[in-house]
This record gives sequence, structure tokens and C-alpha cells, in this order.
Amino acid sequence: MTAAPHLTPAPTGPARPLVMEARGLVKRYGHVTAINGADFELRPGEIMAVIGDNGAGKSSLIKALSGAVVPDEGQIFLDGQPISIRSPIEARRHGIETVYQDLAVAPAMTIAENLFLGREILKPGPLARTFRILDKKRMLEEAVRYMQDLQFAIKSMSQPVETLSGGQRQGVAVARSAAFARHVVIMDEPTAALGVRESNMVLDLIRKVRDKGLPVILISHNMPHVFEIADRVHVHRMGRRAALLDPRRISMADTVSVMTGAIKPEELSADVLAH
Amino acid sequence: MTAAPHLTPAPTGPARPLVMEARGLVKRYGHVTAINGADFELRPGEIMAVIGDNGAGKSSLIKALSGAVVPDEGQIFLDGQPISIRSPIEARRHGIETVYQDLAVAPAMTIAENLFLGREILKPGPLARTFRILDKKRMLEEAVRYMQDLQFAIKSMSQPVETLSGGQRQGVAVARSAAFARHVVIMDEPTAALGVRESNMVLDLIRKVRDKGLPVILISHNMPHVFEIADRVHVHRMGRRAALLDPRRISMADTVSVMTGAIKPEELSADVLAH
Amino acid sequence: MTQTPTATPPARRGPQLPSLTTLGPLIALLLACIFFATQSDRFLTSQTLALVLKQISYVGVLAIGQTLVILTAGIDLSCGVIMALGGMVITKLAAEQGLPPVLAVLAGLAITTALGAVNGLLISRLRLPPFIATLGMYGIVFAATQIYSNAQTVSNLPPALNFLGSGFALGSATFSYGSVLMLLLFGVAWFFLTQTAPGRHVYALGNNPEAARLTGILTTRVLIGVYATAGLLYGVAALILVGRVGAGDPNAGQTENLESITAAVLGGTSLFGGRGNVLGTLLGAMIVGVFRVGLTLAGVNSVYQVLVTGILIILAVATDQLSRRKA
Amino acid sequence: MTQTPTATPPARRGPQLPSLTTLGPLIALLLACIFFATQSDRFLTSQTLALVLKQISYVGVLAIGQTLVILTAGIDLSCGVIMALGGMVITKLAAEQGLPPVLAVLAGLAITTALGAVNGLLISRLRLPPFIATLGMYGIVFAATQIYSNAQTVSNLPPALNFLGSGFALGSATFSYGSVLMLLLFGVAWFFLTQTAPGRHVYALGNNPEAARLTGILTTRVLIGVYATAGLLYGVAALILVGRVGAGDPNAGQTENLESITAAVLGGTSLFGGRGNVLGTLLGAMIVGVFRVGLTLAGVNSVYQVLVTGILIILAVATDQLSRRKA
Amino acid sequence: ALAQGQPVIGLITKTDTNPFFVKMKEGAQTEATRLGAKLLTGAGKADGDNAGQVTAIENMVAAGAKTILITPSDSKAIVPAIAKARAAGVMVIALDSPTEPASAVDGLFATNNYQAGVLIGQWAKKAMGGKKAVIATIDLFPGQPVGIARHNGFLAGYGMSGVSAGTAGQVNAGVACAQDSFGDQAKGQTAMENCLQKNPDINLVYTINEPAAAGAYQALKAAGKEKSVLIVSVDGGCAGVRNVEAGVIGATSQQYPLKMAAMGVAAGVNYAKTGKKVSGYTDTGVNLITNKPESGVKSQNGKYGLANCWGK
Ligand SMILES: Nc1ncnc2c1ncn2[C@@H]1O[C@H](COP(=O)(O)OP(=O)(O)OP(=O)(O)O)[C@@H](O)[C@H]1O
Ligand SMILES: Nc1ncnc2c1ncn2[C@@H]1O[C@H](COP(=O)(O)OP(=O)(O)OP(=O)(O)O)[C@@H](O)[C@H]1O
Ligand SMILES: [Mg+2]
Ligand SMILES: [Mg+2]
Repeated sequence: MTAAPHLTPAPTGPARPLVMEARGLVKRYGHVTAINGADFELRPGEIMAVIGDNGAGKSSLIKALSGAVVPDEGQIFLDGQPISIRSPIEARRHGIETVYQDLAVAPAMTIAENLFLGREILKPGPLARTFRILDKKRMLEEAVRYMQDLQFAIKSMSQPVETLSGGQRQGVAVARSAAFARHVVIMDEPTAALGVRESNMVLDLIRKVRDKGLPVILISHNMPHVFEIADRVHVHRMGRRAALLDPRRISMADTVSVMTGAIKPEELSADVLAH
Repeated sequence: MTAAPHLTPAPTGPARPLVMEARGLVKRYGHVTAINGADFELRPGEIMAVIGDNGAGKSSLIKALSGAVVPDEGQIFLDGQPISIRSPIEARRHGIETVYQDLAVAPAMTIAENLFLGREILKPGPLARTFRILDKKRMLEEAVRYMQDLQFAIKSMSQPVETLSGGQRQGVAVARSAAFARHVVIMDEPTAALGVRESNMVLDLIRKVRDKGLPVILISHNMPHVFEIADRVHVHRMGRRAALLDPRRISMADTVSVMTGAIKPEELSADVLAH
Repeated sequence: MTQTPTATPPARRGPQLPSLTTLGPLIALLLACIFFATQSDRFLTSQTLALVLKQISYVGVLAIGQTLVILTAGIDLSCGVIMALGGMVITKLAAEQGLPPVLAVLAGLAITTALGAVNGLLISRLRLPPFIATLGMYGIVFAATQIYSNAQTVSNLPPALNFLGSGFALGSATFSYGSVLMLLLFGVAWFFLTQTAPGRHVYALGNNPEAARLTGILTTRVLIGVYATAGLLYGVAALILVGRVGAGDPNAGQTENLESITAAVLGGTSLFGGRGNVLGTLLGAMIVGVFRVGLTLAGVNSVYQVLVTGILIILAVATDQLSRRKA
Repeated sequence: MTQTPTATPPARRGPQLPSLTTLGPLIALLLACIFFATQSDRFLTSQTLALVLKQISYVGVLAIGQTLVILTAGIDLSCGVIMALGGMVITKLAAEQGLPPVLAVLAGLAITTALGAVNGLLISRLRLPPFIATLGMYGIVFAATQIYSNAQTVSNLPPALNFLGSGFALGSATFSYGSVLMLLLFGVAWFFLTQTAPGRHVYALGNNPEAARLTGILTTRVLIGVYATAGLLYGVAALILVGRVGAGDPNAGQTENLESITAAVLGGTSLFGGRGNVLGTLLGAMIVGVFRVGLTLAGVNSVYQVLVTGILIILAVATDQLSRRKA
Repeated sequence: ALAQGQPVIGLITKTDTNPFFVKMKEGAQTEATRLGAKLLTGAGKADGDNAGQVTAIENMVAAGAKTILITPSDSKAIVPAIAKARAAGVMVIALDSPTEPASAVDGLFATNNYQAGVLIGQWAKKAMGGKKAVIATIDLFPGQPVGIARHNGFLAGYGMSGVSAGTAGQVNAGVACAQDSFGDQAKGQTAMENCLQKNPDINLVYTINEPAAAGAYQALKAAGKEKSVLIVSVDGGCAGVRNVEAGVIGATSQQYPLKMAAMGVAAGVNYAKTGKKVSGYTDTGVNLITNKPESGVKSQNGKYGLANCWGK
């Protein structure tokens, strides 16, 4: 087991309070137990990568954290307070924004509309506020700005999302979450369908979000991305957390071995574990 | 421009006939021109990677090659013969199997049913053939075999596909195409949602298909995968082929530069081009 | 560093395994039966069962066709009037033109099948929304029936045409051959939909038409086949209706489109296609039939029957939904 | 190494940009007008326009509500009978209980809105399929109307209630205030659906309910709001109907559910939700109205009117589809 | 296309489907052809569709009809629309059933549905002799005025107390089982089956029309009770009268749609030629048709019925 030299002090220490924590989450679907007593933690300003085999339960875990699914058991804490997130709206009230793996876009609606779905920009003035009249012009302008930040070459923001390519569609979902988060950003495989350049832009975006002080949960199967950007790595296996690793101290190969079960977490030397 | 040393003779030479060729394909959607005079060629037994930015028109190109979309202009040749593939059924009759980026699965149907959709295993006997009675038992067994080959840990093949994780769903689509191809296999980002282990299994699968003598068209954003497996690399840019590269002679960084337009194809030295 | 975890009460929401789709309607049917049994001591008898089966026989057969159509994400508003036209063709040819009953029946079935196929063509080739295509067809076939029959009922049928209206005694109840035929057709439809390749293609087409097309299913052919088969079934329903009524009735079938859709949806078939079960449709048709007989036996006044049926339909499906959430 | 490429003929198939959704219905409407103008020289007059607008006024308003509902991937079978009950409440209170017309109208609107909200509750909270919830409601409200009115028409209305039936002359034609109100409501609905946040949420909900939920749209609230607003519109339709007929009619509204759905679907709204346009619904309603007036002016016998209307509906939408494929 | 100068007469029936109205249209067409008039026809979509009839009136006025014949679906609700048509100089004649008030139209050529019910009620009372009647009524559809008039007329004729021509709503007191049939044979059969299951002792069946009667008979036959149960009906269509002859129906009240229509068309042509309108009520009559006459109830036999029946 090779450990990378300890280059910098860990940016987060055990003394700092956790932004988000989950304990003993369980979610069953009929016979399938998608989350099987999972724990999770997230420190302020960190990028926490969640990795694991297909079907390990990563998406289920973050769905529980973002209110998309209500766990059968377990408890979630936000800033140390126990909370129950029983719907996506509640998660949004807490400032949690999520990119879902299946994107959650309305295909017949335009890119601009999808970007601002549920948080439309309204025209100024009391009348416009009362009737919630859209400021379509500003929404279009902002949409152009967001998508240009990610360097997507999309002709028109008033194109329906269903006419976009797979990667462009993912770009829309990513731009949306980054634009509106106030507390935590959760991204479920945000670069899966993206090209090399676009992926790099999204990684940059994630760094920028972190630099604003918001912690990011990043699910990814792309190990180079994970090792490039993550502060800590949560390895998910069979519905629960198998290990919490420090990517600066463990090699990619070992990480994959833990993920696939070739190395048991107990066999790891303590210094590659994150704390 | 660094070129990798020429290790082995190119497995395919210009003398061998092309399995598939396309010339001057055009497909317009309203103002958007998704395919803009694209050429394409595929030699027997080769793995041809197609790479390009998001929205470059890769998926549109392979949709035209697989009959999912009928191009507005241009001509397609199969084994040197001009053909017109006006529907997916015709493509299938020609032995072309495709994994589409958006997977094309029926979510409410089971994994086994999706694997065999359109080519169900029927019970033996003339009566069963006439009424096309399904051999559900055999279909289940075969499904288990296919999915185990890919090392997916899926409990039951009679689970509806909508209950699968994103990666598991992609696994179903990949297994389907590999199992039934007789002439050409086309895969549009088959590993996008897959984990490390599962991706490797799919790459193995692609090699096995190639070793059976079938050529494979692989669209991927994952450069390491492309460089690991491809015989030639078709770089797609703005709706057409920008260059045809030899991955054994060109570096990954240069390839990405060509893809993003940082290097013009004309600027490339002739020896990194594939022929 | 962390608080003591307190367990949240188990909450059951979000997507569930769509298992046991016929369980809900079954529970609703049983509850309805129990309810009516307390309202009338004449309810829990084999006669009631025979009566319900007899009364739903032709709507039941229509509902089989309707279920096939709905599974493809379609809808058929023309089913009832196609049945009516089929009935008129059969009875007029047999009773007025003096054709042998078998030939008259074949002619009737041929016409209803052809009309179904036209629906299928309009929907698959011209890509009309099924609602519009079959609504247009409703008007055309309805008017054609009136014109063809001059709005006159045909009676004095040859005895052969009454066969499906007759039946056999089982205990104290007489089960009609028409209801037996209906049950048989439900069995065949179930077998077709679950055990054969074309049956699964119907589901795939309704579940994800684009995926069905891309996997090489001949979607046009499946659609035309489904609508033509539905047309054939409407012809059989016409035959059952003729046998039951003993006459050719040009005014039949005007409300049966809604009734057959109701049976399918009550039975758990989704109007968005690709999800459902033809046995659920049988249960759905039986629920409506049981309501009708039960409310009459309970002596409920006709306006109040409409009222109570409305309430019961809502309750039945609400039970279904709640039982699913528990499952 | 390669053959000379021969160009394939341009083929236009596969998914297209869903633009100009109202163009198709518009073309169909124009074609119908041209056709009828050749059939009767009385057709192309402002009177005909006034007549068509007057005749579609209440169904048009129902169809606005129906369009809202269909955009959420729902369907409302109870719209017509809710309108009938609203009309009875208004006329009975005003003409028999002697309430001031304004109060009677408010009471009627309150009841129809409440019934709409109940639909919304059943669909969003109990998760009943809209077809079932509103079918049950149909029975309940229909029976309630009969019981409440004792099946008696209310006439001798206070003049204020006839206001929407009266109108103003413009050239040689008299346009009713009811049709002006309808046009106004179409405008408001268009503004709501395209220019306000809640309007876009209606589309999002119908287009991808799960995405709407995940982006934090209060789907339950939107659904209840849509059905309640639809209920309010049914109340307004009742008011227009009362003004037009000059009486409270307990048997009104029994076929208007199909008519309002037809207007929406003819106008290009998808029954699967999330796609459509309320101005298309206006065109759809006008197409039906033009057929009816035009066929009468052309002297077509009533049974043949049904036949021809069926054919024309199919032709209208087929034109629409073909024009889209060309586009 | 309409020829110039030809009198245009509109006929609006309740529906297109009821054979009664289909015959009425035929009668009108024959007379119109004979007198050289142009006949426009229209109908509601279903029984009770008042709005559809209002629309038809407007369209016929727009099409230039100078006389409109209408069988009102709703006797009161149609009145304002008729008033508008009359204000535009159109003569409006009600056929089959009156408007309320009767003065809303220029004239009425009609039969009395309540009276038709009374006749079969009286006859049934006599025909039952001293036997205690257990009555099932196979009705039209909730809230239909014709259905209510015939039903209540039957009960009044049978001697039920508290029922009169002015009674609002359908009276079900003293009825063992009341079911709706929509005037449809299949639904009539279903209704009768359910009534028999509810009360097997039913021995007198009133039906809204003869198709419903045929359906009821079918159900009774299946139960082996066709001999012991008496069916009475209303309409007097040829099929119905033949069923009277065959003993399926005990008695039926015959009405005369052809006559009404022909009289209406003639009046319309006359109005177009002379400008003279009709006025008042012309009863086109009701006759009880039975082959088992009872004393004290005036009736005609099946031969008369067949000679005067409508349909075929
Ligand atoms: N709605 C559901 N019904 C039934 N089973 C489900 C449902 N959702 C998820 N599962 C099951 O739960 C398990 C975990 O799924 P999940 O989507 O969380 O995996 P994942 O780690 O995100 O995988 P991937 O990397 O492929 O996205 C899978 O086996 C899946 O089949
Ligand atoms: N049905 C359609 N209607 C309109 N535009 C379309 C349609 N399909 C594709 N396009 C446009 O064509 C372009 C190419 O799309 P395509 O899906 O081929 O890209 P791609 O190279 O596969 O991208 P990705 O890597 O993101 O999958 C995009 O700009 C897209 O918006
Ligand atoms: Mg996942
Ligand atoms: Mg693509």
C-alpha cells in the first residue's frame, strides 16, 4: 500500500463542526435494501467525493440527503441540528442544491426555463411580484452567462432541452445547481456525459463553489477527477460507507481495490484513512 | 507533437475493403445542422473510436448509421454496397447493433425482457413458433449469464429496469448489443455511467467482440479508455470529421487539442494520421 | 462530534415496486362484495355472480380491446359504436337478407376488424392522436349505423344468433355462454400479453415508443395489429350483445367507450401506456357490475345510484392506492 | 477505396422541433372556412363569426379549464356537470330564493371552485388517476344537481343573469358579451401560462412530474390550484350558459367533457401533459363551431352532420400533422 | 345549397337516434318534398341536451329558416331561445311536447306523455284484476321530463295517490324497483334482470318505451316469468305493436310522430306562402293499443295499431 506524501495539512480538522451528517440511514425497496445503515459526513468547505460500484447505493444515499427520498430509518443533521428532509422543497429551503443522475429536466421546456425552474426571475414592481410575471429577457441573459461559463456551445437558450445532446443536457443540470446553492451542493455524476473540455470546466466550477465556502458532495466514477479535486473520499459499498479515505495519502489503485472489495477496509493502514 | 513509437503494424491496411462507409452525411433540425457533411469509415475487425466535444454531432452521426434517423443528404455503404438504412429494423437486418446514449430501454419491463426485446427466445415446437410463445425460463437464464459476464451484481433479472441504478441500466443496454450483433456493433458512450470495474468489463467485452471479427464503433469521452482500446480515432468537430488519428502515434494531449480545436488538423504531422 | 442519532419514524413514500397490480382492484372488489352482502341477503348468491357476469359480458369483451389499445398509450372512443355497427350488420344480413348466420357473423367480424384497422392506420401512419382518430371514427361509424339501419331495431333473429344469450344451469344460477366466452377471451388475452413476443411488444410500445422503435420492433405493424384485434373483439362483443338482447340495436354502444375505459383504469391500467394487466380489467368490469346489481338489490333509487356509484368508484381506487402505499 | 457517393433523396422523418403548434389548427380552420364559403353564400359574414363565437362561448371557457388540467397530464370528466350544478345554484338562489344576483353568482362560483379543488385533492393527495377521480365526481355532481333541482328547470331569471347572453351590434352582427368574456379569459389564460412562474410550473409538472418535484415545485399545490382554477372557470362557463339559455338547466353539461377535451386536443394539446397552448384550444373550439354552423348552412341533414364532422375532424388533424412534417 | 325562394323549414328533434324522432324526420321530409319545401334537420346530442337545441335554432335562423319545428328537450329552458327566433320573424311550432309556458311558441302539435302514461296505468289496473301488483318501472334517465311524465302518468292511472300531472320529479313510492334504461334495449334488459334479482315477485312492468319493453321481456323470459308478468309501454312504433300482437307487451300507448311532423311542415309552407301563423294546441292524439280491452278504458286493437304505427 503506497501512500502519497503528506503535502499540506488537512484543510478540515475534527474540531470543526460538520455541515451535514447522516447516521444509520436505511432505505428498502421491497426486497432490495438500497441504503443499509449508511453513515455520512461533510465538513465546511470541503469537496467530498463519493465513489462505489454500480448499484452500491450512492444515488440512493444522496437522494436521502436531498429530500428526494425519505429514508425508512436513520437521522440526518444539518449544522449539528437533527433535521428531517421530507421533500426536495425542504432541502431547497435549507440551501441544498442537487444535480440528479437522471438530470430531472423538463424536456419540452427551454434551456432557460429549465435553469430557472422553481426559482424564476420575476419582473420588478409590486404588480409583477403579485402575479409572478416572468422577466424572460433577464432569464435568457443569465442563462447565456451560466452556459458560457461552462463553455458549452449552445446556439439558443430558448431551445427545448429535448433537442440538446446528452452532454449539453447534463450541462444544464449542473449549471442550475451551482447557480442557486446557498449551503451544500450535491452532484451525482455531473461529468458522466461531458467531453474533456466541458468536464474540466465543471471541475473548475466545483472548485469555485468550494472557494465560495460551500461544501460539495461529488459522486463520480472517474478516478482521475476524484483524485484531482476531492478533499476526502467516501467509499460506498453494498449500501453503506466502507471507508473514508484521504486521496493525498492513498493511491488510485488501492482506492479502487477498496471500492471493489479486493481490499478490506480493515486491512488499510490507518494513515490513508481520512479523519 | 509527440508521436508514440510505431509498435505493431497497423492491423488494417488500405487494401482491405471497408465494412461501413459514409460520405457527405447531412442532417438538419430546423436551424441546427447536427451532421454537416460528415464522412465515416470502418474497417473489418477494428475498433474505431469517435470522439468530440459535447454537441459535436457524434450521436447524430451514429443514429444515421444505425437507422434511428434518416439523413437529409449523403450516402452510406455497407461492405462496399450503397445502402439506405431507413429504420432501425433495416439496420438490424444488416446485423448492426447499437447502444444508444439514452439507452432505449422500456423502464416498466424487466431486465430479461429488455435484453431480449425484439428478439425474444421462443419455446421450441411449431405451435409455440406460430404463436410466438416466450421461453421465459431460458430468457432468464441467458440474462443472468450476460449480466454476470459484465460482473454486475443484480439480484433478479425479473426486476423492472426502472428500479435499477443508472450504471446497471447502462449495463443492460450494453449487454444487449454485444449479444446480438452479427456485423457491426455501435456503442454510444457505453461506459459513461459505469464504475471502474464495470467499465473494464465492458472494454473487455468490446475486445472480445472485435476478436470475434466484428468491428466496433465506440463513442467515448474517456480518453484513457479510447487510447487503451481503439485502433483508430475519428475526431468529430462541428458536425463533421475533423481528423482520423492513429492512437499509437499521437499523444492524448494532442488528440484533445484537435478535438477542442486548439490544433487545426492541417497542422498535424502526417504520421499521426491514421490511414 | 455528533449528536446521538434518534431514529426517524419509518416513512413510506416515493417510487415503489409496481408489484401486484391486480391486488388493489381485487381488494376493492372484495370490500364492495362484503358491503353489499350486509345490505341485502340476496346478494351473496350464485345468481348474483351469474347476473354480474352476464351483464358485463359485452362491455368486458370491449374492455379487453380497450385495454390492448390503452397499453399502447392509445385510447379508443369508437369501440361501442363499432360494436353497434357490427351487431346491425350481423342481424340485418341474417334476419333481413336471409344470409346463413355463420356468414352474417363473419361479415360482421370482418367489418369491425376493418374499422379497427382503419383506426390503427390513422394513428400509426398519419400519426393522428388516438383520441382524435377514434373520436372522428365514432362520428363516422355512429352515423353509418343510423343510416344503414335507418335507426330501426332488427328483431326476429334466427335462433343461432341467440345462442350466446342462452346458458347452462349450475346450481340455482344460469350462466350465459356469452359470459363464458368473455372469460375465455380474458384468458386468451392474458396469455397473449404475458406469454408471447407480440404481447410484450405491445407493452414495450406503450412504455417507451422510441425504445421499441430502436430495438427493431415494427411499431406500425404492432399498432395496426392492436387496433385491428380490438376491432375483432368489438365484433365478438357485438355477437354477445346480439345474443343477449335478441335483437340488433342501432342505438347500442354510445356510452360503452367510457365504460370500457373505466373498467381498464379501475383495473389498474395506466392511460399513459405500458403498464397494466388485462385481468385487472376483468376485475374493474366486475366492480362496476357488482355496484350496479348491489345497489339495485339494496333498493337505492336511480339518481342516488349514480351518486353512490361515483363515491364507490373513488373509494375503490383510493383503497387500491392506499394498499399499494402500504405494500 | 470507396464508391462514388450518390446522394440519397432528402427524407424528413424522426423527431422535429415542436414549433408553431398553433399553426396546424389555424390552417385547418382556414381550410374549413374556405370549404364552407363555397357551400353557402351566407357563410362568410360577420354574423357567422358572431354566431360561432356565441355558440362556443361556454364550451370554450370549459375548454380553458380542461386545457389547464390536460397540461398537468390530467383529464377532467366532471367539467360539464360541475358547470350544470353551478348554473342551478346561481339560478335557484337568484330566481327562487330571491338572493341578489351578485351573491347568487358568487355562491355558484364558490361551489364550482370548491368542487374543482376536491378533484385536485383526490388527485394530488390520494393520488387517484385523474380519469377515475373526475369520473367519480361526474356521478356525484350529476346526481347532486338532479337532487338539488328536483330535475326542474329554473326560468324567469332576474334580468341581470341574462346579461352575458345579450350583446352589442358591430356592423350587421351582434356579438354576445359571453363570447367577449370567453375571448378575454383565453387572453388571461395565455398570459398566465406563458408569462408567469406558476404558469410555467403547470407545464413542468405535466412534462416531467418527477423533475418538477425535484426542482422544488410544490406539485401538490400546483395541482390543487389548477383543478380549483378549472372549477372557477366552469362556474364562469355556467354563468355564460345561464345568460345564453336564459334558464337554469339541470341536464346541461353531460357531453361537454368530451367536447372540451376535443377542443384542447384539436388545438394541439397533448393528453400526456406538458405540451400545448391555450390559443390552440380556442382554435380547436372554433373548428368544431365552424363545422356545426357551416354544415347547417350547407343544409346537411343532422345524421350526415355527425358523419361529416367525424371525417372533418380527422382531416383537420391530418392536415396539421402533414404541415408539421413539412415544416 | 339552398334554392332561392324555396320555403325553408327547420326540424329540431331531441336526438338523432330514437326511432321515434327518425320517423318524425322522415314524415317531415316526405311532406316537405311533396310541398316543395327545403327541410333542415338538427338535433341535440342526447336526450336533455338543451344547449344543443339552442345552437340548432340559431343555426337554422342563420340558414334562413322561416319556420322551426322543435321537440323541446327541456320545456322551460328552450323558451328564451325560441323567443329570440320569434323576434326575428320565425314561426316556431313545438312538436311532441309543449313548452312552458305553452304560449312561448306559435303552436303545438303534440301528444300528451302524461296522458299516455295514464292510459296504460288505467289499463294495467284493470288487467291485474284484484291481484296485488308488485311494480317495476324501467325508466328513461334521471331528470328527463318525458320519462317523468310517462312514469308519473302510469302511476296516476294505476291509482297511486299523490301523483298528478303537476307533480315535480319522479315518484317512486309504491314501486318495488325503479331502474333506468336510457330507452335502450340492452340496458332495459340489465335493469329488468337486476329488478328480478331484487324482487322475484314483480308482476307488473312499466317501460319507458318499446325497446326497453323488449329488453325487459328478454330478461323475464330468461327467468321463465314471461307468462306471469304484465308489461306495459308507450310509443306505438310498429315493432312495439307487433309485440303487442305477440303478447309480449300487454298494452302500449300509441303516439303519432309522422302526423305531427307532416302537420308542422304544412303549416310552415302555408306561413311562407300566406304569412299566416298557426296558433294553439293541436292534440295529435294518444291511443291505447291492446288486444285485451278492459272495460272503462278506451282502446284500439293491434290491427288499428299496425295500420297507424310508425317505423316498420
Ligand atoms: N425505486 C427503486 N426500486 C427498487 N430498487 C431500487 C430503486 N432505486 C434503487 N434501487 C436499487 O438500489 C440499489 C442502489 O441503487 P443506486 O441508484 O443508489 O446505485 P448507485 O450507487 O447510484 O449506482 P450507479 O453508480 O450505477 O448510479 C440498486 O441495486 C437498485 O436496483
Ligand atoms: N432532435 C433534435 N432537434 C434539434 N436539434 C437536435 C436534435 N438532436 C440533436 N440536435 C442538435 O444537434 C447537435 C448534435 O447533437 P448530438 O447529440 O449528435 O451531439 P453529441 O456529439 O452526441 O454530443 P454529446 O457528446 O453531448 O452526446 C446538438 O447541438 C443538438 O442540440
Ligand atoms: Mg447512481
Ligand atoms: Mg451524444
